[in-house]
Amino acid sequence: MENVFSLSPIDGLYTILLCVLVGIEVIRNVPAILHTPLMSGSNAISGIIIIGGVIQLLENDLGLNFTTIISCFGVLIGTINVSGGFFVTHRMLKMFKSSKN
Amino acid sequence: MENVFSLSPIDGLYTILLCVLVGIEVIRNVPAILHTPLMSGSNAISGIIIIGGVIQLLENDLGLNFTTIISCFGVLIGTINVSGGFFVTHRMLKMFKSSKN
Amino acid sequence: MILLANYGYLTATTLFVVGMILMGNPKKAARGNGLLILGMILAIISTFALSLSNTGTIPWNKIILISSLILIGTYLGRKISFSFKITRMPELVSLFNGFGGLCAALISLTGIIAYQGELNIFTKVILMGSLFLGLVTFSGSIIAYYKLAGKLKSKLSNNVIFMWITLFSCFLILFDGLMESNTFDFTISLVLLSIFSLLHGIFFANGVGGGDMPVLISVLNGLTGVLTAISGIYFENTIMVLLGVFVGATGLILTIQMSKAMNKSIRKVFIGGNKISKFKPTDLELKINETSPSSIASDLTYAKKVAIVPGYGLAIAQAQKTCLELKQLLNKYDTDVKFVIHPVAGRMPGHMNVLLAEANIPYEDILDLEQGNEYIAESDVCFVIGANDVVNISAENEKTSPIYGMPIIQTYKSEKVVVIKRSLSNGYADIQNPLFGEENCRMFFMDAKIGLEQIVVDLKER
Amino acid sequence: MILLANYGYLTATTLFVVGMILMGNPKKAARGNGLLILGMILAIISTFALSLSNTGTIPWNKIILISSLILIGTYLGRKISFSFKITRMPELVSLFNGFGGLCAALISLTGIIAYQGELNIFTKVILMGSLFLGLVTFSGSIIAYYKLAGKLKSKLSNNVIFMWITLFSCFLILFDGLMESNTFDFTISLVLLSIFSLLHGIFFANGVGGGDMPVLISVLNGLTGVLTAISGIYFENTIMVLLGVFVGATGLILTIQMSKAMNKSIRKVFIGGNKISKFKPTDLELKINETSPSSIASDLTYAKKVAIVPGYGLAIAQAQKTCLELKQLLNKYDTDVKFVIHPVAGRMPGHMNVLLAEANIPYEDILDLEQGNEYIAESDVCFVIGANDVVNISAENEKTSPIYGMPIIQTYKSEKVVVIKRSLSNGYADIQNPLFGEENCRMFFMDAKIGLEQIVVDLKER
Amino acid sequence: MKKIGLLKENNNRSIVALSPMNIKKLVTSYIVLVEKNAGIEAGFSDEKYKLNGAEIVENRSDLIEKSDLLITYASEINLNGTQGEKTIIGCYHVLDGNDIYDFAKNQNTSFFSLDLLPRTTLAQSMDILSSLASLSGYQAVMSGLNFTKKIAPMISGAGGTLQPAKVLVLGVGVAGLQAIATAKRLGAIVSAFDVRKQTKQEVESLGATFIEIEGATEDHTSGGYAIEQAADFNLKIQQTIANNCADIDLIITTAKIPGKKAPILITHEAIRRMKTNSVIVDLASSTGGNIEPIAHSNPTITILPESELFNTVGHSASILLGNNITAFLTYLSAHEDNIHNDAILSAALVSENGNIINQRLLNQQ
Amino acid sequence: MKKIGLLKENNNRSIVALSPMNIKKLVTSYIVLVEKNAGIEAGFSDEKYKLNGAEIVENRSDLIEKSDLLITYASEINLNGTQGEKTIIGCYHVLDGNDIYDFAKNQNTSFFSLDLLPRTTLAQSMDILSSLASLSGYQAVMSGLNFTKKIAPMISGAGGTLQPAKVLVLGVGVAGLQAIATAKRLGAIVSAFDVRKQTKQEVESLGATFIEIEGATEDHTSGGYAIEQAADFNLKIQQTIANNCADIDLIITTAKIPGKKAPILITHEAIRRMKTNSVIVDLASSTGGNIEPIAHSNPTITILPESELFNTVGHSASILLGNNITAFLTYLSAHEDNIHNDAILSAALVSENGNIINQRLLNQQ
Ligand SMILES: NC(=O)c1ccc[n+]([C@@H]2O[C@H](COP(=O)([O-])OP(=O)(O)OC[C@H]3O[C@@H](n4cnc5c(N)ncnc54)[C@H](OP(=O)(O)O)[C@@H]3O)[C@@H](O)[C@H]2O)c1
Ligand SMILES: NC(=O)c1ccc[n+]([C@@H]2O[C@H](COP(=O)([O-])OP(=O)(O)OC[C@H]3O[C@@H](n4cnc5c(N)ncnc54)[C@H](OP(=O)(O)O)[C@@H]3O)[C@@H](O)[C@H]2O)c1
Ligand SMILES: NC(=O)c1ccc[n+]([C@@H]2O[C@H](COP(=O)([O-])OP(=O)(O)OC[C@H]3O[C@@H](n4cnc5c(N)ncnc54)[C@H](O)[C@@H]3O)[C@@H](O)[C@H]2O)c1
Ligand SMILES: NC(=O)c1ccc[n+]([C@@H]2O[C@H](COP(=O)([O-])OP(=O)(O)OC[C@H]3O[C@@H](n4cnc5c(N)ncnc54)[C@H](O)[C@@H]3O)[C@@H](O)[C@H]2O)c1
Repeated sequence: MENVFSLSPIDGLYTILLCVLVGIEVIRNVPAILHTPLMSGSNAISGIIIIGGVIQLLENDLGLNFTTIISCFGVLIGTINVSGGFFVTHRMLKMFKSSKN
Repeated sequence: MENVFSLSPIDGLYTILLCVLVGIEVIRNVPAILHTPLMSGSNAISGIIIIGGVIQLLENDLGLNFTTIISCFGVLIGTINVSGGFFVTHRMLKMFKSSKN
Repeated sequence: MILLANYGYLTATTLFVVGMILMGNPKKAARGNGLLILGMILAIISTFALSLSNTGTIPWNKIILISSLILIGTYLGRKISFSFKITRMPELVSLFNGFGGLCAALISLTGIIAYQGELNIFTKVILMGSLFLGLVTFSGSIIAYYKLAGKLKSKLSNNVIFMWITLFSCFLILFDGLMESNTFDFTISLVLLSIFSLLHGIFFANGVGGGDMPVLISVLNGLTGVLTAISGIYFENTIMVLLGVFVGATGLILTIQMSKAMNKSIRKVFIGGNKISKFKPTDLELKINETSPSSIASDLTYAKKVAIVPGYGLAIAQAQKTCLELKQLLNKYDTDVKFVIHPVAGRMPGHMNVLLAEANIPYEDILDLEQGNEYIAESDVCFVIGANDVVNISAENEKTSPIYGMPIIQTYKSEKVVVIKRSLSNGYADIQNPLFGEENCRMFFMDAKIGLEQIVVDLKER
Repeated sequence: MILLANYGYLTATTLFVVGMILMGNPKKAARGNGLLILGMILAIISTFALSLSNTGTIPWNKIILISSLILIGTYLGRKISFSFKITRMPELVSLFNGFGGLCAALISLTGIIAYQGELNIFTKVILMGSLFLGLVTFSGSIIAYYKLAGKLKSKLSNNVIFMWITLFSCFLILFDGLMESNTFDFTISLVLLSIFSLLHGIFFANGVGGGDMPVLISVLNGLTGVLTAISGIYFENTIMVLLGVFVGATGLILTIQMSKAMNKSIRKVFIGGNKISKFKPTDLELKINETSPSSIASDLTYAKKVAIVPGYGLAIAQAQKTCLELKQLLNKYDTDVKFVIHPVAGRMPGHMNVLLAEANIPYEDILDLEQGNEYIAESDVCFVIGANDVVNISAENEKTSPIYGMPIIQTYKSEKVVVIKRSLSNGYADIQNPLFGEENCRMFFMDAKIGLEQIVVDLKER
Repeated sequence: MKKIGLLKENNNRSIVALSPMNIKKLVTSYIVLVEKNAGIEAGFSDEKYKLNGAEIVENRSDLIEKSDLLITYASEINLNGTQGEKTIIGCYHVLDGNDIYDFAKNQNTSFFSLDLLPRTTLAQSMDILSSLASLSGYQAVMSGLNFTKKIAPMISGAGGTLQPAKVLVLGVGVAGLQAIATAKRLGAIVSAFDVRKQTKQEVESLGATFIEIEGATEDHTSGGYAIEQAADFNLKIQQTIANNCADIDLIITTAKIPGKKAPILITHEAIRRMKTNSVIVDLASSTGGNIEPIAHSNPTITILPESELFNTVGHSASILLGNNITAFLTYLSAHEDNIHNDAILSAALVSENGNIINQRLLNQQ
Repeated sequence: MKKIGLLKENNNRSIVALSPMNIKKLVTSYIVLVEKNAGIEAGFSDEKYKLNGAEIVENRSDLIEKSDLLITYASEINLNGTQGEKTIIGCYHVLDGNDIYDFAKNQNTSFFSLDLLPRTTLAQSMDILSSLASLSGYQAVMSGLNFTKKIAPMISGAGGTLQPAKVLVLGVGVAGLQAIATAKRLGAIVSAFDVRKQTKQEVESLGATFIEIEGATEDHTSGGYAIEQAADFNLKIQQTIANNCADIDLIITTAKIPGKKAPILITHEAIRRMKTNSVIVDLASSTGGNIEPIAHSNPTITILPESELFNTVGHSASILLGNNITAFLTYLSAHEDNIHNDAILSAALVSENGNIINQRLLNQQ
């Protein structure tokens, strides 16, 4: 049980499988008025791709070369996606606050 | 990638976590008329515990001793749970077949 | 082979989860159940494969033994489940759940006995814990079964105390059994634990009111899931852990959902016992069976013919339009719905007509007393909405009743009567209505409009 | 440290999933969004930790660089998102999605360039594939953005053909790039691939009708998810894979849900292009903006004041009771709803009064022409249900119109006009209504009853 | 078999006490004689009665002579010179102090007046008062509106918007409730008042507004009826009504107190404030009416003192009336030996053998 | 400023052509003179007119003498000996062939009759026919029901269940539709028939049943009006109606064809089959009626030939009428220079300078 808690040799697949199912289930029954906020939220999540850029920046040498610039730009653009996504979602959701029921 | 497809050292936890979430999500938004069939279905699933009995029977020696009998009885009772559960669910669900919409 | 078995398990898990998802949709539920069955078969086969790959040889005798056990079990399960009327399905679920608990208890018992010496403390906790849980589930489910069947109505006044005492005892025994220097012999510990577990289950279940039974069953079902997961850890079997967790999670949510649907907190269901707080003191003590919107909804959908009896309460609640909605929803299930109007329902002649006309209920769906009583005799459910005097059976069978002799709507002729009103208080004539205590009568104490809306929401699939 | 980072990821995943679950509930959605933000922060920190534990030293310069990038990005994101009016949020989502795509493309480009020589074919496929997908998402989203903003309306007749050609080219280039004996220099391949990917995105998005934009955005969003998952495999990063898969799955379902809500198959949305099949030939070519029940539902909930204009179509569809339901639901959102009745709406004096009285809509919520027009001027949405002549703006601005001079309900004074009718066909006076082609007017072609019911279903949370 | 005689009403009423459908049921246990043209005003021809098994008798005194039970709503009956025991069943509103029923003084005569029935759930199927009050309430709206020169519903048309009529109902018994329901149906805005608290809920259950006035006295032993109010509370009622009637188009008053004069609800002052063309239908007029009885000061308003509006829907009224009386006959024959101990029968029995024995009537006198 | 003169109706009508509310608007551009007691029948006192800025004129001939525009619904007007140009605005149903409007032959007189307005969407705000037909339709139900001796809604009471009344509406124009709506409101079961196909949808939009008879001829250029039907189709209509009327309590006929005699829809045979106490309200009676004009064979049914039922709701009618006429006045003053080219004004103009110039009227003669 130490560092590794693995149930079976193909746990990765279980994980992905279940992840897909969760994703489907989460959205499936959402009232349509929330479609746009949800899309926006999940769009922001997909900005997790900046982690890739971060890893690239962290692992490569930091010279002022083409790749570094592209990576930096990528992370910047990606962050705009993430933060913008969250802010937009936030603004949309504020509308529901006044809902009484 | 061979036999083992594991994403990270703690995949087991991911799996359990996601499994709980799936379980919650699956039920959360179900119309109440399906509560009873669903309960019955999930009750049947929990009969998976007979696998434990099966393993015991498979792995222990098959003498006519106390444990064997108990195991056998366990598997029998468990199977009644499983099959009965499925049949009950089936009967309840048949009622919805005539639903027109 | 191991890999094959593991992929088998993976596929089985998928089948289970997808099956359960499908079961959440009335149109696909039947297919979902099919997937569950497939999953179960696959899981068992994979188990064979797994153990086979461990041992190397094919243990034919064992396989035959197990297969025949499974076949017999299947046969018995089928027989039992078809021997009950469809309206008694919830009882059956409860019964089967008890079997599941018993099975788990037996399996852990085997584990304990077989490896008595070799068990480390971790496995011991797991096994004894699952013995405890299994037996609680078993006895609890059986009690629930009898309560639902209406065969058990006794209420112990000190139930809660007994429940806690038995629980506490179980823990003591468990703890003691784990100690190196245990007071009891281990076998005695086991026996004691079993007894107290059974007792605890009984008190636990007995404390829950008749109307709350579905919640109890759901809790017990969730317990079975937890049990399965624990056993899975013991057997180091992924699918058992996963499905156990899964069932536990569904059980948890289902419990929450159900108690929400009943407008009660879970705490109230179990600790609060079965007091009906809104009781107005009455001369006669009626044995009231409460029910919930969701079970009314399922009663209504299972019915082929429904008679709705509106009364003055419908007018007060102004629930006429919701009535129409209910009717339309039920018509979709091929359920025939008619309104039966008693001549003196409401507070003026034609009071109910005004309401039903406002809701645009077609004249041909409105029956008067005579036609209505004929219809009710063939109906599966008679749904009384805010009526009281006009369905007061004392007019027929209590010579001393001030309304003795008045023709009433004979709701009791229906298979099942469901009444929605806010409390047990009396109607215009101010006399008690023994109908509410009848065996086939279920009460839902709620404002008619709110209550009907809850039922409608339940009926509406998304 | 690794373990810490991994548990960080695990926690982040939980936060994301739970956050998304909460977002499915209007009451808890805001809290859900908070969890998502937390998850994102945690994920980034964990990444730092992970890389740190790999290298051993703390690369301050890099951390500062990255942090400042993130800060700047956050600032820009905030600025952009607050610079748009609330009604333009969908455009913003589309824009940001494009950024996500671009980011992915850039990251894979870095990957390709940095390790150009060392790439095995598997990684090459992954990287070039994600370059392709990233750029398609980018250009597609940008087109969607402009279309939503109403700045782009051109429709190419051969759009579908171009879409397929560009797609095919991309595949050719990709395939060629993978070959040992590639025709093009690898850099050229990359450039070509980029160009064709961008083009493909443009044509892909352009083929989708204005009313179907939300579906398109959802698809593109799902694509970003797939992209992320692919990159995750490349970076061997669990959380990227998982969340990518997660976003992909949500995107898929959202797409299905949305096209269902619009009563269109997904195929029709993308391949069928934007034909309005029910068109009745008219003299004047109006530029119609179609909309869907779900977007009407969200328009209505975002509104503070809604004016409903009923017409003869409401009577034909007998949708008056659904109107009441809609009103009641909206009132729950603090939305003020009034009915504006034109003197000649319907086919007899008082036709609309009869309907609204039948639905029990209180007299104080019914406005006549004059009051109504004042109210509409302050309203956010004016919802026209089965009316035509009485909202025909040619009565005001076309001297030659046969009804020039008739006072009409001035729907155009509202922020947004939504019209529900079955087709573009004319009303009683048989003249075309230019309102339907106005910029702030959205059409929903559907029977009023069915359409309203769809909207009501959308509005009802469970 | 006993003989039932159905009389033609002779006080200008267009109803009949049994309909042909009732005859069908009654002929299984009685011989039914019907006076010629008894049902003609209510739309029941002699043929229909014959078809259902009744015998038509040309001459009224013949009929009276031959019958054991005489059925009528409230005809004058001349029993002079008749032979044998007679039971007379009708609805003579004996508490209102009229003397149409002088036949009650005859020897050999029992007289049941169904207006005396207790208002209990059990007696409801024989309750003529309810049946007819309900129709009167309906007609009060229908004919009252005709005098307002206005239509009831709101109409938004090309000629402008006509505002819905406003209706005020005073006294929410059976008639009042039906009036509310009818006016609501037609689209009017309805408000109502009664001294009995529980009527608030009843009014609201029909979608109308209740005007609340604090301080009413109620007697729960009065069997659902109202009782007389204190003088100062009456004043308060009158003032509140006067304050509320300025924009009312139609007032329907139904307030009665059994055996007492009807309370005055609408004063001189209230009438003065009412607007042109407004109408008051006073259904309580048979016991004095709810309107202050002085020459009123507003010539542009119409006051209709109506106590038997059900006559204008004689067909419907006769169906209900016939059913009620048939139910009573059935009950009577089942409890014949026990009349004096039966709550329902003893309450309705006015006189026996020429002696008034009804307790309520005696108490009143 | 021109002077408007509002006349008191002198043909036994209880309406008035302008209401005090209209005066308020008109006094900004006209001097308004009102004949004494002009509005009294409709519930508008002279004070109210004065309050809104009108001048009351005691003497009718004075008023006529002083005014430039004379406003009336359809009064007889004596212009003999008056001076100056007069414009007369009214609604004289000139196509129905009456000659109340002999003043039109006067020199110096223009005469607009608003019944001639085209039935277009634009003209609807001046459309008196629609406004009044709508009220007549409403009243047809209200007063027709009064004669059935029945109540309209279903009532299930202790006295048994009263079945809902059945109403049949023939001719589903403005009046017919309103009749359907009103009867439905009251809880009746309603069916209807018209020769114009599109009315099926209109009928169903009010929740009533449409009786379909195949084979009608329609003319889409007739501006929404029906045209005469072929003889054999008329026969078919009559038979279908006869087959459908046996259980109807109230028939309301409104079928008209502009400028023609109204079609016969209800035959002798149909009337024979109708049940006791049933009622026919014939709103088409001014142009001959929809009922076969022979002494009918069923004395138990009531036939009410009514063409101006709106008089019984004179207050409401006057409000609408006044609004319509005000709208016309506004339109007239905006298009005064262009009367002959304006579709609406030229259609309504009957005569100028003593010459009948209206095309439709001339075509007919
Ligand atoms: N039809 C007539 O002409 C007429 C006239 C006068 C009197 N009556 C008498 O009235 C009675 C009519 O019988 P009925 O059965 O219609 O009415 P009822 O016997 O008066 O009973 C009505 C019931 O509705 C319930 N209720 C009240 N408000 C409610 C709400 N908001 N939601 C749900 N339930 C509500 C009440 O119980 P809770 O408080 O527990 O909710 C009450 O027991 C008869 O006794 C009849 O004789 C009739
Ligand atoms: N009020 C009166 O007294 C009176 C009398 C006679 C004539 N009119 C005339 O009637 C007109 C009234 O104007 P209006 O705006 O109320 O009606 P309208 O102009 O006739 O338009 C009604 C619209 O409703 C739509 N519709 C029909 N069935 C529908 C359904 N089931 N669901 C949704 N939409 C449906 C039709 O379009 P689709 O076919 O595309 O769905 C139609 O364009 C005016 O021109 C007026 O002059 C009025
Ligand atoms: N049990 C039954 O089955 C049954 C049958 C019929 C009627 N009822 C009940 O009997 C009661 C009376 O019915 P009714 O219509 O014959 O009554 P009613 O004709 O005697 O009086 C009519 C109404 O006038 C009201 N009233 C009296 N004085 C008043 C005042 N000063 N101000 C305002 N209102 C005043 C009364 O409260 C009553 O509601 C009702 O409650 C009715 O529900 C019961
Ligand atoms: N454009 C507008 O704004 C406007 C205004 C008012 C009326 N209209 C339309 O004008 C039309 C006629 O209105 P109206 O009420 O003045 O008509 P009307 O009074 O001339 O006739 C009444 C009805 O009788 C029907 N009819 C004629 N012959 C018949 C027959 N043989 N059998 C059965 N029915 C027969 C007609 O179709 C018509 O519906 C309607 O369509 C109405 O909607 C339009």
